[in-house]
Amino acid sequence: MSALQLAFVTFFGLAAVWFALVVFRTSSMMRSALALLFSQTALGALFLALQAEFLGVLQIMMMATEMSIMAIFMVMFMMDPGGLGQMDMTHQKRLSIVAGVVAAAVVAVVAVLTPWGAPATSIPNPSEQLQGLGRELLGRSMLVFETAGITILTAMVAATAVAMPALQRRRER
Amino acid sequence: MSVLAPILALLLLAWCVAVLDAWMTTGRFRPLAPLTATLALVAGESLVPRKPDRLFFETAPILLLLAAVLAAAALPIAPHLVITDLATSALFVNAALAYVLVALLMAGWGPDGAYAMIGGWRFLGQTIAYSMLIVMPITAVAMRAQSLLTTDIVRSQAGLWNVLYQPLGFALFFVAAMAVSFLPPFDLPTASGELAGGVEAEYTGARRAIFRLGRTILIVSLATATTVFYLGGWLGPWLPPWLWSALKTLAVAAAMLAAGHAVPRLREAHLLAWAWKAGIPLAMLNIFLVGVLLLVIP
Amino acid sequence: MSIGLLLALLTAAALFGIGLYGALSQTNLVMIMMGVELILGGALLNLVAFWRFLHPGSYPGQMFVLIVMTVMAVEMAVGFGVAIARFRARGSVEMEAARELQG
Amino acid sequence: MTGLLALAPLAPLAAAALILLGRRAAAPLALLGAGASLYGGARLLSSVAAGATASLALPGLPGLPLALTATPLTALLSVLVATIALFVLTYATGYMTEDPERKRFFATMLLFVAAMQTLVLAGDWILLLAAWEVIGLASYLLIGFWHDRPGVPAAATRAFLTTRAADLGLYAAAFLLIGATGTNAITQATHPSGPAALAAGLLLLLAAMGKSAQTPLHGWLQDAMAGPTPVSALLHSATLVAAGAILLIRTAPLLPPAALLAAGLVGGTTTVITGLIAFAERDLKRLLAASTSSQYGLMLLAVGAGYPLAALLLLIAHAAIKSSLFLASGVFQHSRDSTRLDDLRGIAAERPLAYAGFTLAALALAGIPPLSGFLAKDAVIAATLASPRTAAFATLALAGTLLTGAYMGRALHALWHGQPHPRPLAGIGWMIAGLTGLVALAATLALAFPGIRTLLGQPLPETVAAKAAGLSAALTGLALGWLLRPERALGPLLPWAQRGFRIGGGLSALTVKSALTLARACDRTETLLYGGVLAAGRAGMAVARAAQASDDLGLDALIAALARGANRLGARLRTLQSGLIHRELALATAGAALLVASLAIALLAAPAIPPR
Repeated sequence: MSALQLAFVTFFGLAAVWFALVVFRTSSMMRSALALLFSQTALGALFLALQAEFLGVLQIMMMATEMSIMAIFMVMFMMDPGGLGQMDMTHQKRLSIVAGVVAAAVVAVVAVLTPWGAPATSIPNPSEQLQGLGRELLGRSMLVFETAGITILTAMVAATAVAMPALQRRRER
Repeated sequence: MSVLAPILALLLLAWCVAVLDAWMTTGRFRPLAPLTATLALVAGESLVPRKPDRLFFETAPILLLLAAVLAAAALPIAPHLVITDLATSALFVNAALAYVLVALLMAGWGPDGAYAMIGGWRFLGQTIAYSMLIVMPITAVAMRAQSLLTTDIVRSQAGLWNVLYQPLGFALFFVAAMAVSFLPPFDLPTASGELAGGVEAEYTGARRAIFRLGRTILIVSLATATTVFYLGGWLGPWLPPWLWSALKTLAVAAAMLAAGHAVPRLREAHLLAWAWKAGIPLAMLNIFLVGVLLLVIP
Repeated sequence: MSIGLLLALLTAAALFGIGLYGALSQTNLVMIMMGVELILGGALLNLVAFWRFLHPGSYPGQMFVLIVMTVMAVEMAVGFGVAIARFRARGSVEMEAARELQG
Repeated sequence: MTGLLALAPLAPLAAAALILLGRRAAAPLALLGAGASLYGGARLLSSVAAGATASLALPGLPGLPLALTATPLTALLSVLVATIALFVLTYATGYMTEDPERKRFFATMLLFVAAMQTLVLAGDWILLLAAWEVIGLASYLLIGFWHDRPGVPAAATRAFLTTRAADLGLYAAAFLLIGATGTNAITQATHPSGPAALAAGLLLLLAAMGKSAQTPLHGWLQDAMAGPTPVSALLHSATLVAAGAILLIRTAPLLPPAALLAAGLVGGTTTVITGLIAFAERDLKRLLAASTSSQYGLMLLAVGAGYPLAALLLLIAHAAIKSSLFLASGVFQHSRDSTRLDDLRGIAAERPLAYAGFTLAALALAGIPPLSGFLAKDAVIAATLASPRTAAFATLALAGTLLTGAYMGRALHALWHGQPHPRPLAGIGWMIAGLTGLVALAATLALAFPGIRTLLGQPLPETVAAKAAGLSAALTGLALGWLLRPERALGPLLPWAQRGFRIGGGLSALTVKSALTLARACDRTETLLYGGVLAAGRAGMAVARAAQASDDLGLDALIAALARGANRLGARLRTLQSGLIHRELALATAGAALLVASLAIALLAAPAIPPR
């Protein structure tokens, strides 16, 4: 891994963490949602730096729309979307902080102490990766992948159904 | 050089498109109009509205410009005239275009104005309508090229342009491209008549100039994308490749600008209904047809 | 032992911790979902890092990333479905007072 | 070969899809689908009989490919399923003539058949599980077919939940076997040994008990009569209920002796208890349902005795016999709009053809030579005699045979006597056609048995003692059933009978109470009239009472105690369940942390993974 790549990994990693922190530190819901968006985008860029080109581009693409939708829901459903009233929207704060810190610390300790072995030296180039992933998806893992597709479809139908009934009941009355 | 030339080309094309736009709306052909308009905007005062979300307000025009340029970056103007030649560049175009939405949302939220915000949210609805219609035709195009590389996609059309190979995909992509660049009849976020400019409304001076530039480059990017994906990119006899690309791109841009003037503005509810009930099934059909064609004709 | 892998894993650990904090501390359903998204983002990073540094020749790892992205999308869809239903019924998605699940 | 393998399950599936897509012609399409499936199965059987073996591997999970295989056993079962399905669907063409929901009916029936074919031909555990699940779903849809009638949804749900609960056994067994052998193929070469084999065997038995309605899980089958008659015919003979027995027959070579003993005991108990229930039953279809449990009990007994071939013969004979019984009872039901024996009195003169078919099938079921049932029963009894546990198994088998004769005799008697009041019936032609085919099959199937035995090449004991004992038990049973007049014994039960017209929700109460009263009344008549014969009868009644009592006191009390305990525990746990999302999330996090910690400890304690 070249020094430049390492620098990119560090930079985007820090960006992802920084934006993740902003998500819960800002009081404006819009900023919160967009901070999450940029955190995920930084993650996508980090994937690019890790030479997983397809996944990186996919992450950057998917998260943009996904988190924008998150933003509109935030503004729709929050009492104080602009964060102007400076309300406190948190609870059991100490427990949460302890849980978060302990979890991160444990994971970090495991990451540091585990002997991961020598890193791989030759990474397949992006077009090889694409082909390999395609063959994986339409070969051995087809069933798994199709299941994921069906799951998404089911979730779409289920979410619509959950969101609908009030309207229908009103009509039936 | 490899970066500078495409960017210059992009600016040049943007200039032409701006001239074209003005020509179509005002009926007068003034090749220097973009320069004078920009000078007027930059020289004018750039007002900041009351209680803005300053961060978003300042970032939005730049992000729009950036998204448009990044989308163009993955599109080749001539065989070697491309900024980044990613292996997944067709997908990358798409990823960059997704940030147009983010920019408009920020521009809508930033100035703390009702019209602007409504414009921003409207574009979100519009995105949900068009985004699948961008991805699915590109999928069919990539299927024919057996590659996500835009240069490969252009080369795959050497025998027959995709506009003839998959006309259905072209039609869908063309409409969706107009929706991405919020050209009429899809100009819901800016809706000059009813929203008084929408997301643009609160921008003045230099910020507005950047916003306008970003929008124009966005149109160029989408016209280039249409050219690359469906009209054989730089392919063509006699003329040099870059000139073919430029001519086709300008033609597509002109067609996009002209198409909007003839159709009334669509409500996004209708747009959503149309996109999901007709557009996406048609896009599926397109993918299916291309698949069959690929299997039948080796 | 690669410094790059370590950096990626530590970033993922930080994202996981922040996400967990968010999911536990927020009162609003949508904010809780954001925390979960961050946790899943950390998982994604771990998967990509392991693929890149330990098994670059094997693609099930990349496929797993796609599956986690699916899970994120599913979580969003179902979460927003619940949020809409709840907002219709209660006029709020604050979870502070939600006691329907009480046993 | 592989094409035929795919044809058997895919033809019904394709027909189902076409039915759903098309507007009309549901019945011809259904017949076509079943016919194509039968063609595939038959061709498969003929080529397998010629010595070929076929296997169709499908891409499945990584490292665990799905497979359809044709062995003599699976091909034979496939033919059986398709044949029964074809006749039942022929019958259903008439039966469902006037139902507006025909399309849904035929499509679901074909789904059922397709799933059963997949289950029968499945060569690996995962495909078997999938087919098993689809069968459960299809049976739920079919039992609840008339979902707007009172009580039907509840019956469908009960059937579904009971079988699903037992299905967990199959899941656990399949995962255990895959984990122990490292392959998901159902082969005998790699079967595990030791405690894993025993556990897997018992879990398989649990799954089979649920599907084949074995005691104490037999209750749902009687409720399942809420569905249309063709559904019952298919369900009892060749699909849902048969799936349990088929599972055990296919896996019998994998089972260790202890699991076999358990299977035999469960089967024997079931055959006696459900036989008694059938004898006390006053509804023809419910009587047949109880009889089904009883017959599958005999099959489990044969498997337990170590002769799955005997069980297979009985399964085949029973499939033809029981479906013809149901089809005939469906004709009766359409004639009188009821299936209660009281309402069906004297139907013999009114529907002579159907009654003749019913009689032939009943005699076959009871085990009268030369009908198919005789040879099958004889094989089962011979198997129990040859098993290491002759005393227990043979007694149970003979008691089961006796009871079979008794309840069939009783049903025949009830249908014979009484006033006919004929009226025309729509679609009777199709119904009789299906019925005739099946009865002919039931009567002549015995001719195929020697062929099956040579085809499968498994041992089967044969003794004259078994033949004699079986025949005499069957004849005694029939005589008892014919002579013991339920209507004379029914004196104190008359109010019950009148109320029974509206059965409502008290189905089980009705069953239990009527059985008890009937048993008591029978007992009295017996002592008065037939002193000599009746020592056996009294013993039977005592067992019946014991069974009811155990049901009432033992099981119910146990369940009540369980429920109380669960309630009390729940009340304590309630305090943990604040219903507040953040508390629950925190608890979930703690739980996950605990899990991860235990995993980590296990990993650290285990020997280190060698570096690659």
